[in-house]
Amino acid sequence: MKRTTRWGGLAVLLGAVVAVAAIAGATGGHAATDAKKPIVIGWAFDAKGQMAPFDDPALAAAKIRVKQINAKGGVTKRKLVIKTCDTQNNNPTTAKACAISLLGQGANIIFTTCDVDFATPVVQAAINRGVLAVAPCIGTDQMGPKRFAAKGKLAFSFGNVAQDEGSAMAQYAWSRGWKTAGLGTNTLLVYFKNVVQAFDKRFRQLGGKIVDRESYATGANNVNSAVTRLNSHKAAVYVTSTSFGELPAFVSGLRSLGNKTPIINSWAGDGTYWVTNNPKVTNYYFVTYASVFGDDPSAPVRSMIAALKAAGSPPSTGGFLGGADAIDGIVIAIKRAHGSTKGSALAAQLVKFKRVPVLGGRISFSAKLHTVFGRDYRVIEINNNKAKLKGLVRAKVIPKL
Amino acid sequence: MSTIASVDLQTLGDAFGQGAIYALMAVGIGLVFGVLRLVNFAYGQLIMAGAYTLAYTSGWPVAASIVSCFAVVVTLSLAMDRLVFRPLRGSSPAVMLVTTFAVSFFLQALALIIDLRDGTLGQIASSVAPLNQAVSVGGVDVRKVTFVAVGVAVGALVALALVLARTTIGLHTRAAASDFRTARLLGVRANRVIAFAVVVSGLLAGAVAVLLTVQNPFVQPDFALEDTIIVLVGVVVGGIDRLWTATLGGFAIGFVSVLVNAALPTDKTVFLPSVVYALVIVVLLLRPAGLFAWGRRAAVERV
Amino acid sequence: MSRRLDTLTELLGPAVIVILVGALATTASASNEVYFLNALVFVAIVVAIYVFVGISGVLSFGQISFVAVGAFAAGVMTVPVDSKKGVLTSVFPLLRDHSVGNVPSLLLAAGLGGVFAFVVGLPLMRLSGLAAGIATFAVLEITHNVLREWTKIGPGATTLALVPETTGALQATLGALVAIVVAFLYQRSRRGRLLRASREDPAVARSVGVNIHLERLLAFTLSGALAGFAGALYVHLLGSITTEQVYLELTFLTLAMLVVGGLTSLWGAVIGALGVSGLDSFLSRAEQSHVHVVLTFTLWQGTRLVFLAAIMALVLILRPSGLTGGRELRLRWSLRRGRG
Amino acid sequence: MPEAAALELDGIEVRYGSVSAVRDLTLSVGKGEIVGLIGPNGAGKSTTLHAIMGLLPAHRGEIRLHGQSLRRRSAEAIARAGIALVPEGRRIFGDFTVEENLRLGLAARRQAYIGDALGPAFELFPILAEFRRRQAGALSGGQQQQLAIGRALVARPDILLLDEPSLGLAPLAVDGIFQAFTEIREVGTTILLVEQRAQRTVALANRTHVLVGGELQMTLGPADAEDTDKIIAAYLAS
Repeated sequence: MKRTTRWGGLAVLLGAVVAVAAIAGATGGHAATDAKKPIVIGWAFDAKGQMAPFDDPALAAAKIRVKQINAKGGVTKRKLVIKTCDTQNNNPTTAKACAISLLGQGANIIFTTCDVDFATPVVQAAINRGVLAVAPCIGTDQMGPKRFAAKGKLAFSFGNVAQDEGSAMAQYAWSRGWKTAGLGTNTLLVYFKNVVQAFDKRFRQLGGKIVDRESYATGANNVNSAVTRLNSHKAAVYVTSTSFGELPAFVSGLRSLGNKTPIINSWAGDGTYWVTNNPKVTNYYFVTYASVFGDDPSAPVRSMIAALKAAGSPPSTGGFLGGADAIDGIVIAIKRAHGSTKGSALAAQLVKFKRVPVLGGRISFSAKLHTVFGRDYRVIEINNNKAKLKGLVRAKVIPKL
Repeated sequence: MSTIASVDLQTLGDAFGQGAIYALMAVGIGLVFGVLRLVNFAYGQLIMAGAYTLAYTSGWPVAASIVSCFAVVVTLSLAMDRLVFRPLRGSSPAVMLVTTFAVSFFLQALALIIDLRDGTLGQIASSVAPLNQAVSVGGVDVRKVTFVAVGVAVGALVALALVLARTTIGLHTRAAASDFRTARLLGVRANRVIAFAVVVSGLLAGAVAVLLTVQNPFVQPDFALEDTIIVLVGVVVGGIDRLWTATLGGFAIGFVSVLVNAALPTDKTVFLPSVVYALVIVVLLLRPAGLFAWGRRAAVERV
Repeated sequence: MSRRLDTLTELLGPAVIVILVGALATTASASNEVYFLNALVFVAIVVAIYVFVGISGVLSFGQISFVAVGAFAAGVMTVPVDSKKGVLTSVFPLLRDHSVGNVPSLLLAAGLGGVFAFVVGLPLMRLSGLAAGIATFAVLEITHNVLREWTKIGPGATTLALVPETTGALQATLGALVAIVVAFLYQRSRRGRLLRASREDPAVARSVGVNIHLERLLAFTLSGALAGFAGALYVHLLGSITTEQVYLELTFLTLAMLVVGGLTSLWGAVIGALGVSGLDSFLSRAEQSHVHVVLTFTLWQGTRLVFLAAIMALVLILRPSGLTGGRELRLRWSLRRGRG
Repeated sequence: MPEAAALELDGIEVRYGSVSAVRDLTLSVGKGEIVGLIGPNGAGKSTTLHAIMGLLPAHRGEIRLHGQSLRRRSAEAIARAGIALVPEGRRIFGDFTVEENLRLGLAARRQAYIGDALGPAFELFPILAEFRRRQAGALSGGQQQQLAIGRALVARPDILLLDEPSLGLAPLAVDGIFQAFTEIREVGTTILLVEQRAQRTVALANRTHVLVGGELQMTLGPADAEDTDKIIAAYLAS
């Protein structure tokens, strides 16, 4: 008995070593050089974790787009292939292993998750090897030189950049005749902060007045305090950029206090999965890529949504469009680079994008901004928990933050 | 001038509401600690399970939804005791604590899988949301939940105090919390006392689930995790050895957090955790046995 | 004779197993190598925690603060200067305009971790029990908050990217070995034995003149230095770091590793770190695709953490003293038990 | 003996790790008897009581209550089977009132009671009735001991185990306690008394066993009470 307990440690250890060793036996592919070989898109994403609601729809849309493009003969006679790897709730070790494994399988372009912090291990694995790294829906200017310096030339996102979004929100507010605004900043994410900062700057440029600036953070348990304080400052519109639990807490918090002032949110506030029945969500606006409520003005977008529904993954926010747009954008870049899939060649083309038409509309990049700007945002209003397209808005100015 | 005054009253209301909810959690944690000497880190996941139950039953009549919330939480609480706490009885405090970490992660990971089935993360529990509406008190809007939270907390604490003081099971529980070995020598049934503590702590978790979803109707796997950590801190700061000091500690940390948050300039609220935890350190250094543990020496060498 | 052999195995056991894992790492494919290196870095972190928590018997939730400080110090100071000017625009000029090499960054991290631990420990080491646990936890919260919000010393809430990925198989193995040797020398030293004695019986230790406060402070500082060093290894493995990666989850996971392995022995720390990392990697791979170990394993997507947590809980329920029983590795067993 | 003894210890051995604290101890306590157990410090007296209560497992041998083995029963089960221990150091709940302490004793009571459940304690120690609302911690040492004995008696146990009840008490209080033992016996309760006051114990008990180094050394009767030499010899026999 004593003997077994004493040797128990060793036995377990041996087991652990065997288990770890077993992992060692994996494959390593070789990069495709033949022009007729398919173009491999390595897609490292979060399939079942926190980011899954963003990553899964983008991948689903990309897959449909790839199928459509391949049906028309592919790109420069080469088919597109998507190889995926699950980063498992964006565990940094797994994410890095995923990226290396996908590159080992000959990936020409690496796609990554929709949050730049979670994406970093994957992005670095790609750009360190001269491979283009693309995110379908990162919304900050961080996916590019701003975060990754010189190597960041190879990093792009097809999400809308927060500055552009905040500016569009300000324009929309001004156009509605809302002259005073109260700001609630969720300090958790750079994206959240930048949207509100951009609104702040652009709104004042247009002649608006900011009556109150409050901040709160996901996880800090202080959204109620921010709501209470905003409520005591009368404004024509309240502005925030948030999702997660703070979104319903913010909106229903204000409404519960009897405050009926319009609230405007960024893409973070897209969807109706979060709406509360009591009090119902009213007079709430947000800007997004596409309306998933059946009334998007673009026919191709509507048919993409139909295709996604048919594929069993109906989108709950407009963010899926980033996945489809990214495929279109990449295809255009490859064509303009005469079939090259080299990171530097593609990046050189992407930074020249000026109102280039993709599935969701026209998009632009610049040498500084590797995240989309200039999109025609869909403004959606939720009233009595029903979402409806209200109009389109495009930012005229991108404020420098 | 009037704005400032009204903000202060509102803030005070928020502070009382937060403090009341944390006091309830503190009792739930303190009660189990009392009889088992186990710091249950997984307490938040009981609340999370209750909140998910409220979310998934939000189509039901409110009463049915709340009853099922309590049923799920109490069942889970008993299951936790049976499957985890009981085999661990007598283990070192560090082992018990770390095992409850594992239980907590297990339940969160499970919730993530269940939640994500519909492609979105988070579920809305809004059956009790009307409680979040405001009533005007002297020109100041105060949320109903503040009164309900304070009312439930005071009611639950008074009821518990009466049970502990007047009933046999209450007497036995107090004896077990003070000296379990002697209590057993006198014939006090350990399993019955522990079951009582576990059930009451589950009921409190159920009540907290209802109150927390009023303020934050969006339920995610990490629901109440942050709150649990803060309450655990508060409980130790107050004095975990006794139920009343633990409860006061829970109340105090909730109350103080809201006030500090309100006192900080907007652009400095991001440093709220630093301020609160610096206070925690100061209090612990000055009164290691607990802020409210008058006349007790710091002889608690348990973990 | 047998005692000398015991001393030898106490060091050689952990060392050999770490070298073994390091050797396996070099034979694995590039993507799997990451998992082995990660396990070795975790050995360094868990051994650092062991040096304080295991030997003193005082629970601390604060050791990851020192890992965080080490990781950010080593990270910020090794990003090339020309990159820093573009990405770390708001940091102090001193930090922005200078960079150091790999080895100096490891030493810097160890030094900073040690100094920080010393400063924090000076008042806090008077506490024990739950009060110590919560006070050290408060240190973790404050460290995280400051690192996250103060953009003059680092990237703040954004990721610190562009850190040279110098933790390969060699550096990871050597790093883990350094932690093990330091921990071994300390626990064999007079001071280490005094502290261990104070864990067994504080009153007796005090009565024979042991200054428990001083001994704990020493262990805390040493542990902080090792943790800072391990943090540097970690940032050089990942090539990037966020404040969230060196916060609550890492704290709970590494403490769980220590307890699962066996809280009170160096062997336990090493086995816990390798065992849990190994299991985690195994489950991770099994979720990605089939894994063959005698049988073929496949896991449903998203269930890795459910299994990992359940297995850890099960181990602790069945073997509360951990996989090693909290004892050092002994190859020759006499009939007398270790404890009287 | 035609009838099974109230309590029998049959060749028990109790160990702490590899050290045995009690070896091959056999003794029996008949119904209504007082049996004493004396011996120097560390002789294994308390250990014996703990083994009877199930706080320590008997490594070998058997402990029987009314002929029924107590093997593998928990302390709480043994308490409810009719054995009450007044532990060393009294172990009263200082924060509780006197009445609450006594009510705790009812936890082990087997049958329903009529009238004042705490009667057995109040009859024996009227002072407890007077102080019933006071904090137990505020009582004097002797009163606390009375409370501890009273608490054990309200369970109406068949057998009362007492672990050094006179320890640390003033002489007058000791007299009171010893007086109480006689009264307890008169109600028919069996007593196993572990004591340091050898002479008084020998005088009181039907039989007194001397335990030295974990082994039964000698058995004395009340007649030996005056024979100081004999008692001293028994103590030194290790």
